[in-house]
Amino acid sequence: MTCEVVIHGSGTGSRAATLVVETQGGTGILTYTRENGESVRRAFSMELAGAGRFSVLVEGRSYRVTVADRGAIAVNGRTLYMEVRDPRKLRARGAAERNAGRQTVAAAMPGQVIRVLVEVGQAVEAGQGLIVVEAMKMQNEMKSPKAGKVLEIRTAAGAAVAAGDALIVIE
Amino acid sequence: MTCEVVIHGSGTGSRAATLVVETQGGTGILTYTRENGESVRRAFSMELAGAGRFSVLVEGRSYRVTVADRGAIAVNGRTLYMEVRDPRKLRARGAAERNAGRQTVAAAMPGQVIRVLVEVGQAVEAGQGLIVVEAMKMQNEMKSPKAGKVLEIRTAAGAAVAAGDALIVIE
Amino acid sequence: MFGKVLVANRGEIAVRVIRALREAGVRSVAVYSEADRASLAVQMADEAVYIGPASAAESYLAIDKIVAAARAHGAEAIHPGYGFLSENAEFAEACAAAGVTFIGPPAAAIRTMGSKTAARQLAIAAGAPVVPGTETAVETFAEAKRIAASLGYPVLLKAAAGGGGKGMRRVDREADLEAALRDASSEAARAFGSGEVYVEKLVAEPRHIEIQVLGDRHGRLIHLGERECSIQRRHQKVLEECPSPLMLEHPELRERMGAAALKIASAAGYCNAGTVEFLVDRERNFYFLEMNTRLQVEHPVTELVTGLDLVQWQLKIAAGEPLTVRQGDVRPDVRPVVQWNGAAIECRIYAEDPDHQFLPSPGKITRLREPSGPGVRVDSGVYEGWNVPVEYDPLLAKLAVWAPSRELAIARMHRALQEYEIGGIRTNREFFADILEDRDFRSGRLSTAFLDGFFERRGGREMDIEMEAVAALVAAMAAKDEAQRFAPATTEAQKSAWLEAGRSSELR
Amino acid sequence: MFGKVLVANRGEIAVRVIRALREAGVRSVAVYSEADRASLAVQMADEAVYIGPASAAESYLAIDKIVAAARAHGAEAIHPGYGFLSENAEFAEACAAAGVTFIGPPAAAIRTMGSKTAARQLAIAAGAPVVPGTETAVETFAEAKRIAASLGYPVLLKAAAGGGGKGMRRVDREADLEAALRDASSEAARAFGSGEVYVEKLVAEPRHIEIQVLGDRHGRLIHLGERECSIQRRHQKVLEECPSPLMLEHPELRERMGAAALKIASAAGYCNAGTVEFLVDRERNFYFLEMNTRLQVEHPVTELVTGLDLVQWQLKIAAGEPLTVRQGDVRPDVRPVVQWNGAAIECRIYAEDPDHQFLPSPGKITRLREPSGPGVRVDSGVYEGWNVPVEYDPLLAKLAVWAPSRELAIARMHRALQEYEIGGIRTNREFFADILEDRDFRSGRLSTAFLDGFFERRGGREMDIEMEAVAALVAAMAAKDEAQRFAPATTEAQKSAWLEAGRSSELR
Repeated sequence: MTCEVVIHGSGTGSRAATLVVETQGGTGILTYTRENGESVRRAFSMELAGAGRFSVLVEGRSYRVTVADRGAIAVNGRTLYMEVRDPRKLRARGAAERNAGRQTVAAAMPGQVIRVLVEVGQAVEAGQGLIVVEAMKMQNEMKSPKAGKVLEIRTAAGAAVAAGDALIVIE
Repeated sequence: MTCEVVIHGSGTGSRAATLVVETQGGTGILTYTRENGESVRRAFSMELAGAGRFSVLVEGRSYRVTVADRGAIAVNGRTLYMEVRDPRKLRARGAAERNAGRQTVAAAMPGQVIRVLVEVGQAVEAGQGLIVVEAMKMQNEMKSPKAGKVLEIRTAAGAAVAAGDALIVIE
Repeated sequence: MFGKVLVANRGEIAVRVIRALREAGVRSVAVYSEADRASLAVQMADEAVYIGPASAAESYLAIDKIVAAARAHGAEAIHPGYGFLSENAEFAEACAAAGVTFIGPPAAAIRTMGSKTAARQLAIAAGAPVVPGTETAVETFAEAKRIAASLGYPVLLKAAAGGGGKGMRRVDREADLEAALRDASSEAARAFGSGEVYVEKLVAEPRHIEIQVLGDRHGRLIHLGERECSIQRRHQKVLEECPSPLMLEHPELRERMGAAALKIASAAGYCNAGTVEFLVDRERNFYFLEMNTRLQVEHPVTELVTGLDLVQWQLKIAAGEPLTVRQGDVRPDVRPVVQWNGAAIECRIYAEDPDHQFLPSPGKITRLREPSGPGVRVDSGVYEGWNVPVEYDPLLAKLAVWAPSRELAIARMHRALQEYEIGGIRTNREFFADILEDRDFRSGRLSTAFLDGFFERRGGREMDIEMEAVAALVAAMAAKDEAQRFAPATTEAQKSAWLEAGRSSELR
Repeated sequence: MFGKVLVANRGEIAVRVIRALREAGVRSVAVYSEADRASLAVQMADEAVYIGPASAAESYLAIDKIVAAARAHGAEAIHPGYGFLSENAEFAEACAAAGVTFIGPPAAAIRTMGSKTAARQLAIAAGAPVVPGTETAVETFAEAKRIAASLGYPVLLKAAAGGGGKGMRRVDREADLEAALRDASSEAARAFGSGEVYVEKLVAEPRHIEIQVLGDRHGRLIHLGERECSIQRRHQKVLEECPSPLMLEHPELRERMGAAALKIASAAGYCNAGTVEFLVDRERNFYFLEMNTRLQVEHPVTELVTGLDLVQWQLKIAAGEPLTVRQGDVRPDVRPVVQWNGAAIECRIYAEDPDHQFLPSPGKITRLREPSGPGVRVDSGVYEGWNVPVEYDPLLAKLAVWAPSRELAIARMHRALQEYEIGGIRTNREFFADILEDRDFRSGRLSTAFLDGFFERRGGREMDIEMEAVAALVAAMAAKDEAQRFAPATTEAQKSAWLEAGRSSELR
């Protein structure tokens, strides 16, 4: 089994790696290679330990691994956000993203839209405030990712939004 | 909805009750009648509160109810073992049990058979030891439920048994 | 003692109070909004009353509904928790009018302390040090300019009716004063209904240290020592401890600040549990900041080091019982006396993302395993399967530890954070693990500006490649549901392989 | 301190020791049998080694495999936990021979205390009271008859090499002596490989009270007070507490028994943690029973009242560090001194069915929610989804509480037991709730015969009909998966209905 892994860092952007898993004489062997060429090859055993939890032993070292939704994998209490992708799909998607001239501003958290600060057709600066969302007594102002024009506003003041909902499209 | 409930007591045998659940104007109403005629009729609301847990409010009183397997229902931390049955099946089963002339001795706990104390064809007294099962460093001697003859031995020393497994049949 | 008490709150503090009531043999009544029907508090209470829609204004802040619920259920007293109506003098009065005991201080004390300027005046009159500044709200720009000049810049503008950082502005030079005054006043007017603003000297990089006080209705008043609460984000505490590392070096400071807190509480005619907050500057001068006239979120650290149960004492005091614990430095001869043993730390586990400006992260908790074992206490308001509502504060649970020393408490907290498993939403759990590893934190160099420097010191973390590989393995296997294939057939042969592997790894 | 320690045990005690190692900054190595590959201990340890099939003889009792694992993983020391190899002098010697520190007392002390007759002789020589009886095993029936007659019936026959009730017989009259002697001897031979039996006077309805001792390698030895362990089923403790209710009434007894325990431990050249067990009769005479040369299952109650971490002290002592805590009554001037604060209770949560002669109930834990909050500590070795193996002891977890007084500790334990949710297997959780409600337990009238009277006093329980109706409702709904249908539409109209219902229920 071979797969491409994308690790989403905190603020540092994403990076890719390749994982190969084989079986040799009943023992699992993994080979993990980062995009910078760093690589490890290890024998392992893996056991389900309750719903969403695995015990992984790697040459005598023990890892407690939990899986929550949205690709959050915690190893000994440290969380990594990762996606496992088919290598071909990854390339296609990257291309699509580069081709897009427009950008969508999505809700960073679920909540309620308090104010929309722009109008359709309005010119905006990069970093200009577009919309204010409130959740748990905290207000979050979403800013424009680039200079351009407001193409579409997909929500309105008072509306409830989920994290990731597209709110405004800038071109 | 109407159903027959059988509550398995600890040592005191089982007793039956009837539960009727209706809806009146969006509110649930339950009527619960014990076999001795005691009865309550109450408005309730019920909400799922995590897997296997319900919050039930009965006229302002709060009950935290958890459901584990094998019909174990815990209300505010007190467990009742109960079965919900279709009334007709219940009657049929009762009759079948009365008709049976033979009785099966089943394992009271999972474990390993240490010794079989009788042989097929042997006459036994009520209360005579038949078989010894060990689990968790404790030995349990299964006794004959009645005077009779050993009809069948379905296990052997050294065998692993699960709770409820039929071990010996007495006629 | 009361026979039945209503808990006018939600979340972990409602659970905390319900537990105390159960232990005291008192029936508990929970109130709940539409968002909280299946909350842990409702499940744990003996009784529960619906009080309105999710919006706090229509439920947890609705005085009439809560008082009506208490009367309908025959509750003799109401515990307000913290937040919501806990520091609302009108609520305390409404309780009294309805013949229900308010578990807290007299309404007059709440009212005095609710006004920052009134509280300052009271503290000054009581002889407690306050941050140099005006005693009342400033009336004109000219007055503000004159005062700021005499105090010396930087100064701080603060809302008289305020709290939580709203209506607050730091002003570094006279040129900025007029605009800041306008902004602060309009923000204060929006937030608190009063645009009154006063001027204080800015204390640079202060510690936030507070003193817990406890008084009965018969005039006995003691303090239970300090809590260091310097680690804050957006003017909200996230980690608290007792003793303060400062007190460990300067034990006399506890007595001095304790005495000042008692003067203030006494002048306010205070009873029940309350907290006097101070700023402490680099020269260990301390200044009265405000008094919180309620149970504090971080009360567990005081409970862990003193062995006193603050909620049980709140109940007893409200029921008219006398305080039987004495101040050891005043009456060392009369037992029991307040004693401080070991060290306690609390981390507030919030549904928020510390990697993205602490943005809230409400939603469904899909996985939850709480830590336990020696010296660990979890005060939680949530469970696996619970949907954390968007309408309220993001506090999920408080993880507190006790150990014989601060160093051991840090190690224990680190261990407990590692055991904690929360899935489905983002939390600040790992952020705390990083704080505990921080050099300045470990050496006790704390101030309210701690987090600014912390993020710089921490930088980006490099993940061990083997750990990352294991994460990728599980992600890939979980995705393909192939985990079973690699379950071990632990045979003697494999055992030898492990020993071999272990041996060879030792040789490397 | 060591850099890496191997934990030669399983279940909750392996987890307890691994937690202590993590807090001490020491790497931990777990060992596991085939049944324990996915155990909590393996998951929590830094490293893990397979040591054999599920059968304890081939895994947790296999000295060679465990010592080899320690060497292969570079562990400098081994913590044996309790049970298994913890009181095996040969194991301690094998560790020493392999250059690995055994975390426990010297092998010689283990060996002396492993023989009941040798231990008795040592106690007598040290001037500690023992139950009247023979100093050595009886050789002939004639000798036994003469001794029993001089002691007076009833007497107790006990295996010299034994423990746990095996090879033990109560004899009420001379006519029964010969048969009992034969039975006890053959049972002892089967269980311990030695048929040696000795005779003691039977102490009627004794309390079982033990003293915790702690000694370093430099000759310092202190006691940490008592644990009352009278509540037993099949000669195994199920609930323990500190202080003993007897000591609450007679505080001088702690000092007297503590002094006796120190005499015995000192005579044995003891160091590290150990426990001296006594029987106490109705006149408060106490008699040395045996010494357990290891950490005790019930050590948490001592930790909770003294604030000392026994496992951390075991590690430090084994690493050669000096004991810095003093006995307060001997050196009250030198801090820190042993102090006892408040009260602690522990309940051993077993996979067993108290309603059916405590039959074991191994199997899969389908549901698990552990209690927490103020004063609650859970030392657990299991998790939701774990399959409790049939091969080992049924102990799942230890629930311990601390509170300022015994009465409050009982209330807190009751609260915690109610919060505890364990599904899929039967446990003794509710049995403890019943004990806590028992009149004799609450008033502290305890003896090892407690449970006999308890079951009679308790009788059958009558279930409240409304609770039973609610259980039936959930059983029926869960069966039909109709729960959603009755989820509340919490409208204002319904709220009024609730208030109405609440009001009318008040009027009844």
